[in-house]
Amino acid sequence: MIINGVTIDDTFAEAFGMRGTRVIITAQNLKWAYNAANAMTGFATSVIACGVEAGIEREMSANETPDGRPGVSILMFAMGSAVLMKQLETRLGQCVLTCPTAAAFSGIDSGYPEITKINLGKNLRFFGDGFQISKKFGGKRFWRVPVMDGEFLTEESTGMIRSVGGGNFLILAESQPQALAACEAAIEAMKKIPNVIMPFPGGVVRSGSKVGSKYKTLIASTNDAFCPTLKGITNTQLSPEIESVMEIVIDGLTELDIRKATRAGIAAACALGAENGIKRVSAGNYGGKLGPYHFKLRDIMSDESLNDIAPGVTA
Amino acid sequence: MSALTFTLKSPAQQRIDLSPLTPDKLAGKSIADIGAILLQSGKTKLRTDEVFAISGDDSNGIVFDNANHKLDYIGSGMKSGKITINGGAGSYLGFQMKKGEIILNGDADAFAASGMADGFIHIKGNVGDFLGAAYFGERKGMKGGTVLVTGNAGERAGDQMRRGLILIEGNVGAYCASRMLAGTIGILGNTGEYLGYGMRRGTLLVTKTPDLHATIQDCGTHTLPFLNLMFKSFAALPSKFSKINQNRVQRYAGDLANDGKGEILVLQ
Amino acid sequence: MLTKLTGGRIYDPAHQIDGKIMDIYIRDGRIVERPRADEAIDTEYDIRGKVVMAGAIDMHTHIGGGKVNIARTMLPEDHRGDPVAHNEVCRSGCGHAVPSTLTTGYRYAEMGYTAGFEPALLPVNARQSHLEMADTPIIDKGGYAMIGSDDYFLRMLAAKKDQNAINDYVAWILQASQCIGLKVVNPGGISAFKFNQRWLDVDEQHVHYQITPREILKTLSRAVYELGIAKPLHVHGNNLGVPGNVGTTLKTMDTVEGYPLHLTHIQFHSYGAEGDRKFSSGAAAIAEALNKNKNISADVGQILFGQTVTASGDNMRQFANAGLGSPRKSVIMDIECDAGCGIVPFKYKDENFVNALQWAIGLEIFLLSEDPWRIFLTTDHPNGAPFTTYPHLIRLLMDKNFRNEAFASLNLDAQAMSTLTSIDREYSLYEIAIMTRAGAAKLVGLHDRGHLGIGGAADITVYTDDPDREKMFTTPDYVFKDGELVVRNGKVVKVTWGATHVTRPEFDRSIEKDLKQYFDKYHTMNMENFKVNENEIADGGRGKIIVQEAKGRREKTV
Amino acid sequence: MENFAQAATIDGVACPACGLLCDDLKIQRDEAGVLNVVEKKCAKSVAFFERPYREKSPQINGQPAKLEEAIAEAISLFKHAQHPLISGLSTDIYGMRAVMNLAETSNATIDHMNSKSSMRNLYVLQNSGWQITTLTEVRNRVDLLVVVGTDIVSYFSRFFERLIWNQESMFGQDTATREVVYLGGRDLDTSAGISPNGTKPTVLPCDKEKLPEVTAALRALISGKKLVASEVGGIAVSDLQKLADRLHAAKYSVLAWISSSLDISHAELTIQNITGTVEKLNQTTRSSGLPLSGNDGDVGSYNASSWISGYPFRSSYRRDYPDYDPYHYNTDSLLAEQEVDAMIWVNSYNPARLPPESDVPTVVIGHPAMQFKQQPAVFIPIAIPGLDSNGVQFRSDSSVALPLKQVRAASFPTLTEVLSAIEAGVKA
Repeated sequence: MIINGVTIDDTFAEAFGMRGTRVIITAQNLKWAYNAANAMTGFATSVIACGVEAGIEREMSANETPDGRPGVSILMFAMGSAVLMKQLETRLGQCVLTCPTAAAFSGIDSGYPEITKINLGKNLRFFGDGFQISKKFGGKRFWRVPVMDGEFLTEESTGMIRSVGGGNFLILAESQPQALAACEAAIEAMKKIPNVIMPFPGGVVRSGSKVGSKYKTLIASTNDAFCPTLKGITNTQLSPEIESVMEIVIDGLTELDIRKATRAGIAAACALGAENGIKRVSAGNYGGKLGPYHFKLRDIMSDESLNDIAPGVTA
Repeated sequence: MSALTFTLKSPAQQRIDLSPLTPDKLAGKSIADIGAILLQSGKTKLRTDEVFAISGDDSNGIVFDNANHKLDYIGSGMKSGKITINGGAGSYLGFQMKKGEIILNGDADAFAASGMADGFIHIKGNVGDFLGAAYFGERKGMKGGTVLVTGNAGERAGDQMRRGLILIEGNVGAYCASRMLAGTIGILGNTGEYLGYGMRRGTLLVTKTPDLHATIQDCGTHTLPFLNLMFKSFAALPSKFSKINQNRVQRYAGDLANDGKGEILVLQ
Repeated sequence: MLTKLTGGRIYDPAHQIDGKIMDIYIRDGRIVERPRADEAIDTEYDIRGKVVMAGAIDMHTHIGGGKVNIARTMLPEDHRGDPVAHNEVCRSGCGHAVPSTLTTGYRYAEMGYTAGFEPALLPVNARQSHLEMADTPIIDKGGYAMIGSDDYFLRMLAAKKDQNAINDYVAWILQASQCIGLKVVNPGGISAFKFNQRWLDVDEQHVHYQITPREILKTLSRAVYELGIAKPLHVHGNNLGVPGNVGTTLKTMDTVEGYPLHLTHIQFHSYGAEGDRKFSSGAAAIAEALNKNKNISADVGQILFGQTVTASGDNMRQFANAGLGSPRKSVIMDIECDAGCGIVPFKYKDENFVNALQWAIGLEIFLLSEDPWRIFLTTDHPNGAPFTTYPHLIRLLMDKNFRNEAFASLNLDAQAMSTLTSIDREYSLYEIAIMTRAGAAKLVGLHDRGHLGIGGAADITVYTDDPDREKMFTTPDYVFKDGELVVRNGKVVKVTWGATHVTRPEFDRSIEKDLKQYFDKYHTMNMENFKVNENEIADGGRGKIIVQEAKGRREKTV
Repeated sequence: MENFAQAATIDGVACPACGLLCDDLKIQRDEAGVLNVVEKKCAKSVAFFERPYREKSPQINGQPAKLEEAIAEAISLFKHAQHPLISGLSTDIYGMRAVMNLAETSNATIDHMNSKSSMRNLYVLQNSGWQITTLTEVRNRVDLLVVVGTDIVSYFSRFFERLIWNQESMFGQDTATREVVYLGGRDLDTSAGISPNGTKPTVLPCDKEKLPEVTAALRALISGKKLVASEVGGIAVSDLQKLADRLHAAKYSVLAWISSSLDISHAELTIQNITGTVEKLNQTTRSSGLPLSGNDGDVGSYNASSWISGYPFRSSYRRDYPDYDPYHYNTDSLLAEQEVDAMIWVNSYNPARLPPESDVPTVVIGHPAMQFKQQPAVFIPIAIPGLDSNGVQFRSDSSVALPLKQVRAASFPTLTEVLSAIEAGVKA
């Protein structure tokens, strides 16, 4: 399959089951909502060392949020529920409780077959030293914790669902600037897709990895088959003209969400086309042995139905 | 199907306990069965069909017509369905109600919603003392659900209230929210003396600056984001409360005699 | 009027009868010899295949007096859940945690009980206790006079008064309060609490009197013995409910230096402080000590899960526990420089670690105690559970599988701290008859009760043998009280009024001279009015007094 | 059997005219049965014992009638009532037992003439409980007495004489050094609070209607809270703080109140602030509440009712089992609503305690000296316990019940006899 001169490899991205959750953060204005959200999703690129993968999903207008203030929604993913809950509480406590005017609400209440309630502000309330106040509206419990700027308002819990992490594709280009430009285009397009985040810096990762290492203590190491400077000395996957490879990793609430994001991203990259040095799109996998989810690039790129906005994707 | 309707035949001298006549207890019963149910009144037990003319067949939606303040325990312990009362109701309306809906087109006597756990009660007239309070000896009053009073409420409304929402469009009598434990009471009208006396926790929302006793103290004027959530949750109510949209309040806290973590919010 | 119970299987441990088929004859309220062949039997009950025991005796149950009635008054919400309607025979009332007096009598009789003893009768409150017990129908009753924190006694002790003088005072107290036994609660502690002491162990000194619980226990147990009172000193020890109190309890056993001693609701005094939560079972140590010390008896005070109320004279400990109560309310009283009381409603929950372990500890004590003549079946009604749970408790003792199933549903951490399932013992009917009849009568000193011998009172219970022992003991076929059929198929068919058992050891009447001066100087009531007159109990024709023998002073001190 | 026709001096007589139930009275009786209180008298005991004995016959509609006729009339009124009420209930324990029996047999509701004040305490007992003490403890231990909203002596004349300024105490305390504080109330007679050595009590007056606020403030201060206000109900907060400090420093403080003198609505909430203060103090020192009541036999009445039915008065047997509703089962509203259609009013001790006026047919069984403004349907004079018959009465502190002794000859039936006869008729 070739789109606009770009070869789509006959391969698949191999993804894993994760636990995911969404939190809505509001504040007096977007600036402060972002301050909180950026802090909360900072250092959350990979579960390998960050515990969670997190990112900002989208902005929300005042009439979309529970408390009628502007905000952003963030998604957070982890390999297990325990670590997700722990990270959520820690990050909420350090990044939202602390942030002037910020409040936190559940972002998942319905629309998924199996939703597990997990603590949002439930334990943070104890920061209130007994002065905290609980309120229940519409069947949901909220906590008001007195803080120096007024009150920190947080919902008691949010929803956690089984979700998918590690969707990806690789952009192979003739130069580093060209690869990056294609990635930027892809990320711009993918940001419009709900229910997904691309957790790496700017949405892009350059340090694709393989499983294992010559060093016994490392579980992963550089994906030498895709490192352009090693073309001559490894079992390379790169043709001679490829000078730079970059990867976009996608975590999504469902498999379908990742498929949509993948399609939007590859399409945007391909729109730049071969004339801009974009040569191939590939994906990372482990031969299909490790991850239960396989995103076949060619299937995705031929599936027109993915262009539709699926029902129930509103945040 | 038409609503199962009980029309009071004549005013009773002694209060009548109507706790057996709830949608869940009458489900599947014939009019004859229902007519034979015994209702305590004074020292005697009256057949339901002695007291009421009975018509209709949908026990999920019960109507009491021609009702008055001698009819106690309407909707007591009810678990489902809807009761509409035209006229008045006696004491213990919705006593320890678990779920469902009660609409009263008239006034209710004392202890309405006492020990209520969940559900919705709309009293379109006035209500007597001890709205949402606890049964004697119990330490917790209303534990959940929503009570909307279009008219005035008597004294001690929300005594020992533990959870839930009481909204009163009219005035309240003395000692409103006494020993309140949690939950929310909103009052659009005037409040009586000793508002929030012995209040431990919970929120009182009032529109007029009340006279407060010394152990409830001013905490200043504030903009509280949670009020947005609260007023949003009122939006669907058939009440003036649905029109409020304002989150700037004067906050008083107390009662310091009783640990003092309750609040009285006066809308500015 | 001659009644014959024909062919029942008799369990009468007082006469070593263990399941023998025998006939019983009743005349004028007494068990009589087989009549001559020509004498007509007026009524015959064919009870072939049925189990027959003497009427059961609850030797420790809070059924009358100030704290019980405060508990009643303060729990309308509990009564509301168990209204008792009247019928043609019985008046109405309320049941559950602290039943009304009438209901108490009916429900005891309906379980085959024919006597119950109020174990903490405050002498200053004796009149009220007897009034309430007089309104408790069918069963016999009696009280243990509670002293040991009363100023008069503590003064005597502090002044090192001679044992004879103490004995005279004790005998006077029994007479004045119309009691059959003597009780001490948290020895010295109730008084110490009034001086703001929050803690008193066996060898700690009371700040005012400079005496220790050890001295109190030794002196009073000796007084009881020397006065020839059958009922050993009834002791609710120091440190009730405190983790680690097993040490206090073992020390308490030593204080009496061999004199008879009864440790009541010992379950509440058998706690270790091991484990992560610093709370563990001391049952093994307690049972071992009980097995070894033949002068010591105990009742268990088993807890069972559910809502109840704790009512105790021990206001020091009840004050400390008030915060644990549910619903959260309590009454704590200092009473007349004589005693105190504390009432705290309590809900025991099987998912609660401490409660679950308390349950297991009680059963461990039952099952590890070897001599059923010295261990008694109680829940310390209503403190551990209402007395109406006795049939359930009997089944727990008699049915290992049932017990183990119940254990398996407990708090897991508590299960890990208990060895209960390793105990295979199952009580026999004979042993149950000892605990609840013969042993209890012997302990209290009821010479004509608790057995089925000739001349004994015809307090008799007839059960249908049922492998479900709870069912069996809940619903006796027949209960006879003083020869009259009062219960049939577990329902009261006739209301009678039982007697009040007292004992009256002799004493030197001249002590009243000093007592009168003491009352006039310090008290707010007249000494003459402190004393409850026999006529007051017999008043209205519903009560009478049975004086049980006290065998005089044994070893007078010089 | 005592010969009441002989003159005698009787010692140790218990006086049921108030809840202190003093049993140290000495009474002289002459041959005609006229009584004189000769020792330990107070206005109430003199009024009680020295009121001349007069024969009086039962009445039907104000006309003299035979006892049997009066009972028959009472039976016919009571038997057919749809919701009968037995109220007043001023009697002793024996009388209460008969009340309970008749109440059950006739499916009646019961209420006491003092229930309005008794319930203030009972509501507290049933809701939070309390930590309280009794008269002998006060007499021997109190070092700081705080009297809330009353002077006590207007209700209980001998309170200070017997319990505060007693010469000797068990633990060697110099009773003259006891401190007395009057908190709240107006125009109180605080003279009894002056110590034998002349020390005047602290008086912090306020209107009764301000007591809820003042007691709340004291409790808050005791709990270490800071108040913004500088005065509460006219009392300087600094004075309340001094009182709080004294309470913390005292070894055995007693906070006394009289529920009938706290005649403000919802007074139980104020009492809960008093008992809450006591609870807080006991975290570090000893303190006790002292609820004073017991007049007209109210303490005995609710005790007997509680042990027989499970509930104090303001309960009912109109169902097949007792139920309890102190809000609705109160005499005034039952009469006002015409919820009850027949009433028996029992009043043994104080002839001034008349039944409330109403249209409901009323049978008064009570003190022979009662004079009516509204003639009851039936009036049956009865023997007065402690005067004309034996009895048992509970003291204010509920811990002590004392025998009441017949001290003179009388021809009146006892309440028990009258009620038992009515009960037999209702049952028939």
